[in-house]
Order: sequence, then structure tokens, then C-alpha cells
Amino acid sequence: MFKLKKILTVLLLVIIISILLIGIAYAGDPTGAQMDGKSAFDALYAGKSVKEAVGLNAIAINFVWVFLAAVLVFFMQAGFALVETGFCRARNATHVIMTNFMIFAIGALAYWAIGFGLMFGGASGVASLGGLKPLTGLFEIVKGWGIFGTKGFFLVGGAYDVGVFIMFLFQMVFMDTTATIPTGGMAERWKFSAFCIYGIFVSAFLYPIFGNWVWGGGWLAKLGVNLGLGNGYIDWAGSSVIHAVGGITALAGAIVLGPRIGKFNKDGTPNALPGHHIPMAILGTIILAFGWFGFNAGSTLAGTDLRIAVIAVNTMLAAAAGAISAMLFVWKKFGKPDPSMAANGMLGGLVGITAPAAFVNAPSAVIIGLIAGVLCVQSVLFVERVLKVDDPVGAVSVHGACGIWGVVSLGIFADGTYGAGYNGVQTTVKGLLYGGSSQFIAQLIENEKS
Amino acid sequence: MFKLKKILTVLLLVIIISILLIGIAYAGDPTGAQMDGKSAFDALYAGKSVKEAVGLNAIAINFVWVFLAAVLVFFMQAGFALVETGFCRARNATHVIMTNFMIFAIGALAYWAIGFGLMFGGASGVASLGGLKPLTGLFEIVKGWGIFGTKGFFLVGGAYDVGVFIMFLFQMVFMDTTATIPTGGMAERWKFSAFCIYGIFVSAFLYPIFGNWVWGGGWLAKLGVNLGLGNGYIDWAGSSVIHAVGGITALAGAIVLGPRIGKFNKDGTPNALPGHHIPMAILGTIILAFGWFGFNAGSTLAGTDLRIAVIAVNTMLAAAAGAISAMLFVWKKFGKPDPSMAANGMLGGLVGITAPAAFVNAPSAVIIGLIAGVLCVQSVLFVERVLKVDDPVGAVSVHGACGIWGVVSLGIFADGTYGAGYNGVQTTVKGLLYGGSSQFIAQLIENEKS
Amino acid sequence: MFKLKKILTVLLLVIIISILLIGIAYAGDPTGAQMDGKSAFDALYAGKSVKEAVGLNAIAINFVWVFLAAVLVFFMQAGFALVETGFCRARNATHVIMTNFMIFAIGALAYWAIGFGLMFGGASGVASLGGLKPLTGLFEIVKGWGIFGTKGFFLVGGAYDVGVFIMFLFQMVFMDTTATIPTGGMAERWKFSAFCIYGIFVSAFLYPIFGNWVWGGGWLAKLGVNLGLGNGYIDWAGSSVIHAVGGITALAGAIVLGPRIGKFNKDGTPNALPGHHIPMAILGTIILAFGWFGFNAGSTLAGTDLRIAVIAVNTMLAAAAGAISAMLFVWKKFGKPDPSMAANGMLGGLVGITAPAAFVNAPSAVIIGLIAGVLCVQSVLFVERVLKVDDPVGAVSVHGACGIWGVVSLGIFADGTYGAGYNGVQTTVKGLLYGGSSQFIAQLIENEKS
Amino acid sequence: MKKVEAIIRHIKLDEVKNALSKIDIHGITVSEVKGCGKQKGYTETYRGSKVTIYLRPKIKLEIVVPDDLAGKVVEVIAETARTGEIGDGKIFVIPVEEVIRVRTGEKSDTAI
Amino acid sequence: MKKVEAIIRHIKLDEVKNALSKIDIHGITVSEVKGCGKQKGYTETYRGSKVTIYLRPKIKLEIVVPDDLAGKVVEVIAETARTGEIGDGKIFVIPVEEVIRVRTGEKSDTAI
Amino acid sequence: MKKVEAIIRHIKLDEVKNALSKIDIHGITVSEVKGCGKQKGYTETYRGSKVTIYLRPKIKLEIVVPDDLAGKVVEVIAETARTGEIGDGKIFVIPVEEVIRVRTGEKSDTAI
Ligand SMILES: Nc1ncnc2c1ncn2[C@@H]1O[C@H](COP(=O)(O)OP(=O)(O)O)[C@@H](O)[C@H]1O
Ligand SMILES: Nc1ncnc2c1ncn2[C@@H]1O[C@H](COP(=O)(O)OP(=O)(O)O)[C@@H](O)[C@H]1O
Ligand SMILES: Nc1ncnc2c1ncn2[C@@H]1O[C@H](COP(=O)(O)OP(=O)(O)O)[C@@H](O)[C@H]1O
Repeated sequence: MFKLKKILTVLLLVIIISILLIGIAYAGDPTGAQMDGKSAFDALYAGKSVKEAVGLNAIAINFVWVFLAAVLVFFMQAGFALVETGFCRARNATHVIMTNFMIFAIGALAYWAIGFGLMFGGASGVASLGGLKPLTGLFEIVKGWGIFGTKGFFLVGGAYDVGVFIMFLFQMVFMDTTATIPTGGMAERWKFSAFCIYGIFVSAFLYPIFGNWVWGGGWLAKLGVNLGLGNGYIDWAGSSVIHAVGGITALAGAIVLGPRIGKFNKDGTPNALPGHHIPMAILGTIILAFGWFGFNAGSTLAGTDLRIAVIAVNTMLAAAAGAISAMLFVWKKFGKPDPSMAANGMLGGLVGITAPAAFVNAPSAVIIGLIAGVLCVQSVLFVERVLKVDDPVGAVSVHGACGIWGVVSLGIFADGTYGAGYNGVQTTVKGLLYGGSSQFIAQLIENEKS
Repeated sequence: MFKLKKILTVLLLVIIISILLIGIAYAGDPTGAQMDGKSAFDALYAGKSVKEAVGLNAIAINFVWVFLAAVLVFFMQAGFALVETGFCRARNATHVIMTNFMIFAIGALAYWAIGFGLMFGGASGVASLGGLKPLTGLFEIVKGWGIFGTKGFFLVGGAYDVGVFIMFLFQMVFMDTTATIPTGGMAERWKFSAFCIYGIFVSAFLYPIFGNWVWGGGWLAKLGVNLGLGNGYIDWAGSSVIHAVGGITALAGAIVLGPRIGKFNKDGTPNALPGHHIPMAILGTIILAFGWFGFNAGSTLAGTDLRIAVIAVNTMLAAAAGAISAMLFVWKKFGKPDPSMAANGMLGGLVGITAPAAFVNAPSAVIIGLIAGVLCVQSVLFVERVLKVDDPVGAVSVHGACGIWGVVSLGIFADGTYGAGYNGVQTTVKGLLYGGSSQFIAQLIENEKS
Repeated sequence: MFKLKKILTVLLLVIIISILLIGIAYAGDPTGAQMDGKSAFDALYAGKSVKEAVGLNAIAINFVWVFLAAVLVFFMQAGFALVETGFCRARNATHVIMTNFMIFAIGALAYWAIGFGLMFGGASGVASLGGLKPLTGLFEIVKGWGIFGTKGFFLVGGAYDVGVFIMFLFQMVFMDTTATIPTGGMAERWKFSAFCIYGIFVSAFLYPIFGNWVWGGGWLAKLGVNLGLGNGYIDWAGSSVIHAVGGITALAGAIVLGPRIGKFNKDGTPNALPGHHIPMAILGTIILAFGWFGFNAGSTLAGTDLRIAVIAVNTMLAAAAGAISAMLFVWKKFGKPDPSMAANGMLGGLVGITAPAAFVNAPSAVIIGLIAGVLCVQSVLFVERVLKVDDPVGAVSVHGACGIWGVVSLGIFADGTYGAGYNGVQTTVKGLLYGGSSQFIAQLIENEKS
Repeated sequence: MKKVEAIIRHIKLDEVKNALSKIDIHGITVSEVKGCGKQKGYTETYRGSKVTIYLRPKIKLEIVVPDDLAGKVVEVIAETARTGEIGDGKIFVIPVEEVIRVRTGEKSDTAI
Repeated sequence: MKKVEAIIRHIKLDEVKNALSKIDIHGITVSEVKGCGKQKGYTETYRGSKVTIYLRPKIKLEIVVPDDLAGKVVEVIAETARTGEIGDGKIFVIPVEEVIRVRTGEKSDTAI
Repeated sequence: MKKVEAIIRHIKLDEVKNALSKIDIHGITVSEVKGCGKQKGYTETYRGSKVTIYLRPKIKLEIVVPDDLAGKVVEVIAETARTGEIGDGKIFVIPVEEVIRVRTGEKSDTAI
């Protein structure tokens, strides 16, 4: 109690001083009204014209924007880790979170060395980040049909460039979400060393190559320019590139590894192996939703593109709708709402809206989310009861099924208000409901492939 | 060990290559010094004058700002969920976090369909976001005394507008914090279905209507213009609109539901039902403080308003002060510091500074926080011992008592350096200590109502 | 089930309405193309010239940037709290997280009252934030050899200034990480009251004084100008100021407090006292990495400095490299990867890159991280087996050893692409490998001191 | 000496403890167990699959007493722990041959 | 009456429970224990230090039955719980002098 | 055969275990229990309300041994687990009628 008294005395002192200080006249600039814009201009943009400085300000806004989005996406690692760990059994918790943790590290280095170059080595021309001029190497089998990029490996040489680095920052955390998804479907079963090999493979090759086709200027993106199919295959922030790829990999992995002991009875009926920490899984879900704002809205790569407002709102509405429809559907079907399914439903809604986020209006976002939530639950039951595959966290359903739905929904609901110039096609993106049947076909092409 | 060797070999390779690469001449633009501002201008602002582009840059800054604030506030859902779950008993953890999780989803859809329109349907004129021109429908009983808004439902028609969407994004997550607060006071007791109805009601009607009066241009906001009471009733970021409303709803709910079994003995003395996971609750508190930066500073709706620096610092200082005074007060009173009370104290400080954050100086913020911390502890004891109400997480005290204190403290400490133009009154906001007695009266009006 | 039906009906209604609404013609501005830049200019920058407005926009970008970085760093409190709590034993969890929680509050008030003034009271001249004109008081024993600052206490008078406040915001959360580090090394042992005294001392005096020498314009920073040693002692974001200071304090504390009961056998061999919640510790590690983006990139104090892209990428790569090398090293050495060591390794990589983050290229960042990871593991073993010191969370190794490595590595790897003007020296920062031997010497000076 | 083993409900623990105090019984060892008997389990659904929880959480008390007190202890527990609903629990009386107090090494009745 | 105490493996719990059901034994009390015996522990490393885990998690069943059923119960458990690997567990039979059903106060065999 | 049941302090577990190893006793079953006796509880405050913690965590050991070893085992435990402070615990010796090793079906002393 002796020390407590001392501490209390110090505190009292602080209070008294504070009270005295309240009255002190202020001589500073408490609102910023006296900020000297001219000196700031001269200090930051010495020797530039006003016009140039305005352009540079815009680029700075976009750098800050992409940075913000990137850290949000990075934080999704924590979300995945918690969802997967919470949905597993206590005894495997440490192993599961270890895979989730290391996949980031493994993926980061592999993507830096190889993946990024393969994916975006030919992606120059992103005006909002200053052009990405060094990334000029797209490998094409036939003119206009790119397969992979060839610049930017190890981020050295010409790629030691702020524009390239900010692009890398965002793309790298993006990639890591893909690599993380299948760890959920295979959770509680795989060996750590097998997992490491897997991680290198996905992040250095699998994801980057497919990613190049859609986002790096590869052939899928060019379906519009080359064949006149709408704006080419569009996947705004990765319903397919990230989620369907992740989900299908998870499915493949879960089949190969086989179910956990005790998951299925001899007659093939599934047993529940309840997750050990539902609050942890829900926390993870909220973190994922938090990061998803960066995921979807950040994909503009431009804070100066005010469409970010629409994208963010769509993302949120679809998430909410997915959670609600999944919850109600389970409630109706099994007599009780199930938190783990509601959480899956929210993620399903998020995955679903990921492809169309930028191209649809609010009511469409809600409908996309509602459908995704139900789809997600049905798919969980289907995977477990019909396919007899053991997917502890629902990765196949959340990312696979809803990912495909996301791409299709874009082909249906895109309302033609946005996307002029996307993939080099001058018209805006229009789905079936708004008369854009060719876009719908472009969207289906990917699903054929899967 | 076979695979480990392979992995090690790969790593070695990476190291060697890296070392070789260090020396590579760089040909890129590693600092951004060669960024071409003119091309960026032409690409992003084709055909605009420099002046227009500067205005658009400012709007972009504000969009990014509001987005940032909104995601921070969104993340507070996780904070509330953890605080409430941590303070409850283990067996109810899943149920408690389920309510916290679903309230977001329910609230989002209800607010989208109805609430936002009621609240901000007449809020046009926010210059920092481009004017919000479509929101022109305020319903007034008498000219100048608005009751609710009438535009923007479902975000369709004219409301399909980036300015409206960014406003919605921020306001929607704001709303959801209100809806979440009472779940704490009623934790461990209510039925899930009753909770759903409650969620729709609060987010579609209760909060939006009161919110309209204060922030949507309604009658409380117009006390200044109409009756000459200072700048009208002011609540910067919601000590009353969010917290007092939330806290009082929590009180009402807790009374209706009655205490948990075992909370009170037959003679009315309370038993402690210790929370099952204090670290979880503390994590939640830190997350809430993290989000609160967005909550208070974001309420400028403008990153170009440099006052954000003062607001953020005030928020942090009041939080710290609240935690310290609550901790010391408990230490002194019960002989030992109690982490759960220290956490409540920080939240109390945050709630307290929410109304005055933009209008006071640093020493005042500290004093407001110190008082809030003690108030919060006293209120917890009062609610439990005198009112005999069972509030597992202290929601009534943290949000209710400290929320009211926040509104009053604004009337006392506002120092007249900020707020010119607020609520349409041209003078700055001044509290009692700085000669602004009419502002003080305006502030008291709300408390009468409660 | 009665209520469920009602809820379902409401939902159905929403769906139907949504579908109808999809078709509604939009009359708003769904992409921002019609945003009126001129009105925005007139509203936000009334009466300013275009040039001034451009400068003010740049300042606003930087304010938003610093705010973003500050909240990220603030959130690191949660990371530290979780890492330390997870690595401790269950019975001490509440006590450990309580210290982590209160250190923020104590530090904030002490730094506000005293520390900030001592550290940055003479730091005026930060152009990106408008000059920080009020902070003009550096106390020097001999001209040019500053010891501490003398302005800005309590943030009153001239320091009631938005520029000063935003600087305080960032520096205050920075400081708190230092104060938090030693709590890990001393975890599970110290008394709460002793801890409080410690907190006040570190945040009001120890850290600010040393910080002044390096960042506040004090004598270490002036080694370049005064003695021609490169750009003077450089520590970008605090490998030494934050981490080495924190780590060494932790070591001292751990020695004074002695080991936990049962940590060492009579023959001096250590026992493992496994942490009680590894997933919690890993979550904490991810949160720390998340916050570290703000820590390192934010230290530009300018979003308009596009080097932020390089800094952020370097930070991420070093983190990944540290985790991988630590994991593989442990795997090789003990036959099994150890999650707690992998997590320490990531933090070691982050600490290591903290000093050189802005000055090195990507391959160097990877190498710095790889070395830090191994160093971190070796140091843990050394501290435990040779020094016989009980450091439950590895604070001494992660922060102390890797912190020193960080400062040295800057002297080796800085590639001369950045840093012109840093500490008042006009050349860029060059390390040994790029011919900058004098910089290398400046870097060693600090290590002598420690 | 006898060991009285009682399986009771969680919510009755405090009451039983107090009732035993009143007849001067202080030495008690308590553990968490799960049990089934007449009381049936219940089923939940988790992600659409049924989970049958057939073991209910219970509290087990172990109280070693001199022979003559055993009857009284059994009686007190039985009365205090009763709710009349299925699942109230069981009491078993088991012979004990020797008791030792670790602290002093005392044996038999004086050690209890 | 006898109390049959069986230490078995976690994974055998459900099977044993079902097997007992079949011979109409429903009253069971279950607890989590740890044990060692022939089965050796294993070592792990944590942050470079060795940790020896010599206690393995096991399940303890307690089943009180009338004298004549004890043999049957022991037999059923022994057969069902057997895997043949070291660590299968043990069964102990202990005399019980009295049984009381808390709910009704019934005693002896009728109370089981 | 006898079952030796010992309630001891957590911190004594390793020592007791080692001491028993030395006299060649390897079969042990351990569980977490809580107990009260001479040792009084303590009170804490939580949010201003008093919480009395009257049950202290203890470790329970169960060791079944042939009749002739029981005395030795009791002695070893009592000596090793002693600190001399209140709360050291108790040891109970209980008769066991039969022991079966699940793995082999062996019975009696050979099964221990
Ligand atoms: N024969 C038994 N052997 C061991 N424990 C038993 C036995 N019968 C009941 N129990 C324990 O007592 C608890 C209550 O038994 P139950 O039959 O449900 O209560 P009641 O006898 O009041 O109907 C069970 O959960 C179980 O732990
Ligand atoms: N003598 C004993 N006293 C008490 N418990 C024992 C004894 N022997 C074995 N056990 C319990 O039985 C479990 C299995 O014993 P173990 O000797 O490993 O199996 P097995 O006899 O099949 O080789 C142990 O973990 C322990 O809990
Ligand atoms: N009569 C008893 N029956 C069952 N367990 C007992 C009995 N007496 C003591 N115990 C157990 O032994 C532990 C230590 O008893 P206590 O009386 O505090 O120690 P000591 O005898 O060394 O003073 C208690 O916590 C309780 O678990």
C-alpha cells in the first residue's frame, strides 16, 4: 500500500496541473487553419509545376490507399488462422495454427522469388500507381494470348521501383489468402513437411499462373478484346482466382488425405466433430470481414476511384445477407441456429460478392449474399453427405461453391454503371439482367475449366 | 527428414541468389523521385482543370479517410464480442458471441432498408464528401423542426451515389455499435429469437430517429439556430446518440429479463459471477480503443480537416486516464486492482470523450477521462447494489452513465477553438469554463429527456 | 418457432423488394464521375490559391497517413499482450495481460506530461506535417550536441497545435511499445505496484532521453553533421531506440527478479515451462506484424514519400524470412519445428529490419531477416543455458539481440538509394557493402554504449 | 472408516458443502465428472450432423469419515442434494482401511 | 455391491458405453484422468528444452453394480476396451457397502 | 490388493512419482481434484463483490498394489509429499477385490 500512495500522489499532481493548464492561452494552431500550404508545397514538391504536384498528390493518395488495403488483407491471415483453429479439435489447435502461420512466411518468399514475376511481369500500365513501367514482359504463345509474365523476379533491377513494390505489397498478401484457404480443408491431418512443399508450389506456380490469365493481362482477360465477349472474363477481387482456386485445391487435398478418424461411421453417415472454440472462430470471421474491405475495395488500386464507396458497401451488405440467410436456413432446417454455419454464411456472402463487388448495385449485393449463404450451407451438407469428404472448416463450400457463384453472379447482375475500359474494352460491364449476355458467357468459361 | 533436407536446399539456393542479387544495379525508381505527375494527372483527371483536380483530390482524401474510419469502427464489433464473451461464464460463451455476431448482420440489412433513410434522408450538404446532394428529404412537423428523413431507403435511385454510399458505410457501422451495446447488459439470458426482433427494431427505428434529431438535421441539432442555444445540442461522435441510448436500452433490457440465477442472494446482496476469460475481455477492450480512433476522429468525415489530430489524441488520453482512475479507485477501495474494472474504466473514458472529443484541449480530455473512470466504477456498484440490476459486462455504467457525462462535459470544457459553422451556427463551441453557458443548457436538454 | 416465422416473413419481404429495386433507374452518381471538384475546392479551400491548396492536400495526406500508422502501432499493444499471455502459464494469464494493458495507460499519461517534451521538444522542421513550428526548445550542453527537449509538455500553449498533436499521436504509441517489451521478460514474477513505478520511469524519462539523442535532434543524430560519420547514427524506426532499449531493460529486469520457481534445476539445467496457449501467442504475433507495417512505413511521417512501398515490402519480407529461418533451424537442431520459436523468429526478423527498413533493397531485407531468425533462436538458447536467465517470452533475444543486429545490418546493407538529407547530411545512406564505411562506424557507436 | 462418494448436481455443491460444515465435516475432495443413468442424453446439431450428448456434467464428492459418522453424512447429502428430478445422483459408501495425514503422519480416525 | 473402476483409452469410451447398454447397465460415472504404467512417456522439445510427458490421458469409468453382475461387467469392459497394445488400462473391483439414490432416498440394490 | 488414494499438492507430483519409481511402482492414475479440510479458503473481489474460493486445487493419485506393498507405498508418499504446512493432503487405503489387465485379461497380483 506504500507504493499505491505514491502513485496516487503522482496522479493527484497530474490532476491539479491539468486543471491549471486548462486555462492556458493557446498560441499554436489547434485547427490547422494557419497551416502554410505554400511552404509545404515548396518543401515537398520543390521545382514541380502545380499540375505535376496534383498528379503526384493523386499518386500519393493511391499509395496510401493500396497500403491500407494491403495491411487489411494481410490481417486476414489472423482471421483464417482463428477460423480454422476454432473449428478444429483442441488437440490439433497448435498444429493447425502453425500451418496458418507458416504459410504466410513460405508464400511470401516464394512469391517474391518467382510467383510475382510470373503473375505480373507483364502488367505495366496501371496509371493510378504511376504506370508500373518496368513490368513489360508478358510471355504469349500467340500474339494477344498471354500465359505468364517474365519480369520482376526477386524485385531487383528495374523492379526496384516504388510502383512495382506497392503493387507487390498488395498482390503478395492477396496471394497468401489463396494459399491459406486449403489449409482449412486439410486441417488436422497433414504432415508439416508435406504442407511446406504444398505452400511453395501454390505460391510460386499454381496461383500466379492462373492469376496471370485473369489479372496479369493473360488470355482470359483478353477474351473481350480478342473474341468480343463482353469485357473479357472478369473477376473483380478474386471469387475465382483466389477463392474457387483455393476451394478446389482444398477439395482435392481433403480427398487425398481422407477423412479424420471417427468422422464417418462404417455406414458412411457423418459424425459431428465439434470445433473446440466457437468464439475463436467467430472472432476470426469478423477479422476476415474486416480485411475483406481492403480485399474488395482495395482492388481498385486507386483511392481516387470513388467507386470504392460502392464496393465497400456492397461487400458489407453481402456479408450481412450471407450470415442471415445461412442462419435462418439452418434454423428452419434443423430447428436451431448454428453459429458455425452463420459464420460460414457470412464468409460465403463475402466470397460471393468478391467477383461482382464493383459492378453491381446494393439490392443485387444483398441478393447475391442471400443466395451465397444458402448455397454455402447446402454445399456443406452435400460435401459431407454425398461426396463423403471431410472438410472441417467448410473451406470447399465457402470458397469453392460460393466462389463460382460469385463469378456467375457478376454475369447476371452487373448493372453497366462501371468498368468502362476494364480489360481494354471501352463499354461498361453489363450482366444478363441488363442485357449483357456476352459477358455472361465469358463468365461461364472459367467454370467450365474448373 | 528427407523433405526437410529438400526444403533446406531450396532455402540455401534462395540465400545464395539473394546475395548475388544485392549487387545488381537498379534501374527502377526506388524512391519515387522519377514519378511522372503529369501523366498521372492526365490519366486520372483527363479534361479537368487543375483547380477541379485539387478539389477532387481533396474528396478522394476524404473518401479514403472515411473508409479507414469505417473499417476501424466495423472492427469494434469484434471488440464488443470479446468483451462481452470474456465477461460471461464459459457455458454461455457461444450464445453471447452469437448475438454479438448476428447483430451486425441484422442491423446492416435493417439499416440499409429503413434506418439510414430515416436518419440521414435529409442530411445533404456535407461538403467534404461532395455534398450528398441526393439526401434532400427531411420530414418536419413545423418548419425547422425535423423529425426524420425520407430519402435513401435501400440505397436505390438517386441514392445510388458514391457520396451517399460512403456516408452509409460510416453510419452503418456506427449504428451497429449502438445495437451491440445492450447485448452486453442482457447477456447470458435472452432468447435468440427475441434478440433478433430487438435487433431489427433498434437498427431500423429507435436509433435512426434519435440520430436524426442530433445528426441528421433534426430538431435537437437546430436548438442553436432556432432558439439561440449555443451551437444547438452537440454530441460529436455519439456519447448520447450511441452510448447513452445503448446504455439505457441495456438497463431496460436487464430489468425486464431479471438477473441471472445465483446473481443475488435472498437478502439482495450480489454474488460475483466471475467472467470466464479475462484476457479475452482485455483483448476486446484494446480492439475497442483501436476502433475508437476511427469512431471519434472519423466523425469529421474529412481527412482534410486537420483537427483529426487533436481528436485522436484526446481520445487516447481520455482512454488512458479512465483506465488509470478506475484501477486506482478500485485498488484504494477494495485493496487490489481489478482488471475487469480497469478495462471498464478505459471504455468509460472513451465513452466520456466521445461527445467532446473535437472541442476540448488535452488537459480537459485527461480530466474528462479521469472522472469517467471513477464514475464508471461507482455506477457499476450502484447498479448492482442499489438498483439490484444484473449487468454482466457493465454496459449500463460504461455506456449509459459515462455517455451522459460525456455530453455534459462538452458543455463544461469546450474551449472555443473549434466548431465554427457546426449545426449552422457561426461561432465556435464554448462550454461553461469558457463562458458558454447557453451551450451548457443545450447539452442538458438531452439528459432531461433520457 | 412462431418468431422464426415472423423473421422469415420479414426476410422474404426484403428479398422481394430487393428484386424489384434492382431495376430502378439510377439517378445518382454511382462512380463519382459527376463529382464537382470546383465546389469542393471552394468549400474546403475557400480563399486559397491553387498552389496553397495543393500543399494543404499534401499535408492532409500526410496527416491521414500518420493517423493510419499510429492506429496500427497502437494495435501492437494487443499483439504484445497476446504473445506474452500465450507464452505464460495459465494461472498467471490474467496478471500478465493486466500489466500489458495498464502499461499503455500509464505510459500515455506520463509521456503526455513529461516524456514527449523531453524527446521532441526541439524537433521542429518536419516539413511533411507542416513544420512542427512550436517545438523549438532543444537543450544542448555544447552547441550542436543536444541532450533533451524543453517544449511541448502537457501539450499546452504553443503545443496546442495540430502538427504537434499528430506527431504526439504517433510518437506516443511508438513509445508504448518500448515500455511493453520488458513486461515480457519479467512476466509471471513482478508485483503490480513495482510494475507501475517502472512504467512511469520508462515512459517519462528513460525512453524519451535516449530517443531524443537519436530522433529528436540530439547528439547521436548529429554524428554525421558534427563528425562526418555518414548520416550520423541512424535507426529508421527503432531497432535500437525501441527494441534494444526494451530488450536490455528486459534482461536487467529478468536478472533482478530471478527465474520462476521450477525454471532451473539444482544443476542449472533449464526446464521447459510451456506456454499455456500457443494459438493466442501466434495471433499476437500476426497482430504485431500487422502493426509493424505502420511502425516502419509510418516512420516516414509522410504518405507523400513513396518510399513507403519499399519499406513496407522490406518489412514483410524480413518477417517471413525470420520465421522461416528460425523454424528450419529449430527443426534441424531439435528434430521438430517449434511454433513458439517460429513466432519468435518472425518477430526477430521484424525487429532486425526496423532500423534498415528504408535504406535497403529486397534481397538484403530477406538476408537480414534470415540472419535475425537464426540469431533469435541462438540467443534464446544462450540466455537460458549460458546466462541462466529466465525470459518466458524471449523478449531479450527478440528485441535485444535482433535489435542490435538491425542497427549493424543498416551499416552493412544500406544501398545508397535513399536518405539524402537525413539528419541534415546531403548524401544518401550507404553501408559497408556499398562503400559507406563511415556510416558503419556511426552504427557501431550505439552498440558500444549498450 | 468409510469413504462416502456422492455424485451430485453442480448447482447443489455450495449447499451440500454448507450443510456438511454444520455437522462439522470439513475434509472434502471434489472433482468434475460426467455421468449417465436414468437421465437420458440430448442431441444437438452441429453443422447439420447430430451430436448426442449422453453424459451430463456432475460433481463428485469424496468424504472420508469415521464409521459412526457415515450414516449422518449420507443422510445430510441425500437431503440437501435432492431436487426430486431425474439426475439427482447417487451416494456410495466404501470401506477404508487406513487413513494417513501427510503433514503429520498421524493415522486412523485422528487423521481424518 | 461392487464398484467396478476401469481405466481405459479415450477412443474406447463410446464402444464400452454401448456394450454396457446391451447388458442393461446404464448408470456410469466418467472422469478424465492421466496415467502411467507399462506404457512409457515421450519427450517433446519446447524452445530447446526437453519436456517429458510421462502421463498419458485416460478415461476412468466407475460403475456400481449388484454383486452378481460385477463379473459380467468386468468381462464386457475388458473385451471391448482391448486393443492389445500397451496402455489398454486396468479394471479394479472394489467393495461397496451401501448405495443411496439421492432423488428418492432408496437404498441398496434397488438404488443402483 | 489395496488401492492407495493420495491427495497431494501439485508441486509434489513429480517428486512423489520419482520416489515411487525407485521402489518399482509404475502403475499410477492421476487426476485433478479440489479440496478443503483444515486449510481455509481465501476471498477475492471481482467487480466489487466478494468471491470466496474455499476449494484449493489438489492432485489425486490412485495406485493399486499387492497387500504387502501398501504400507511401503503409503510411507513413501507421506514422506515425499510432506511440507509440514496445512494442506499437505491425506492418504486413504481401500480394499480391492480384483484387478484385471485389459490388454491380456490377466487377473489379480500379476495384473497390477
Ligand atoms: N450405477 C452407477 N454407478 C456409477 N455412477 C452412477 C450409477 N448410477 C448413477 N450414477 C451417477 O449418478 C448420476 C445420476 O444418475 P441418474 O440415474 O441420472 O439419477 P437418478 O438416480 O436421480 O435418476 C449419473 O449421471 C451418474 O454419474
Ligand atoms: N497399479 C496401478 N494402479 C493404478 N492405476 C494403474 C495401475 N496400473 C496401470 N494403471 C492405469 O492404467 C493405465 C494403463 O496401464 P499400462 O500399464 O500402461 O497398460 P497395460 O497394462 O495395458 O500395459 C495407466 O495409464 C494407469 O492410468
Ligand atoms: N476427510 C477427508 N475426506 C476426503 N478428503 C479429504 C479429507 N480431509 C482432507 N481431504 C483432502 O486433503 C486435502 C488437504 O487437507 P487439509 O486438511 O487441508 O490438510 P492437512 O491435513 O495437511 O492440514 C484437502 O484439500 C482435501 O482434498
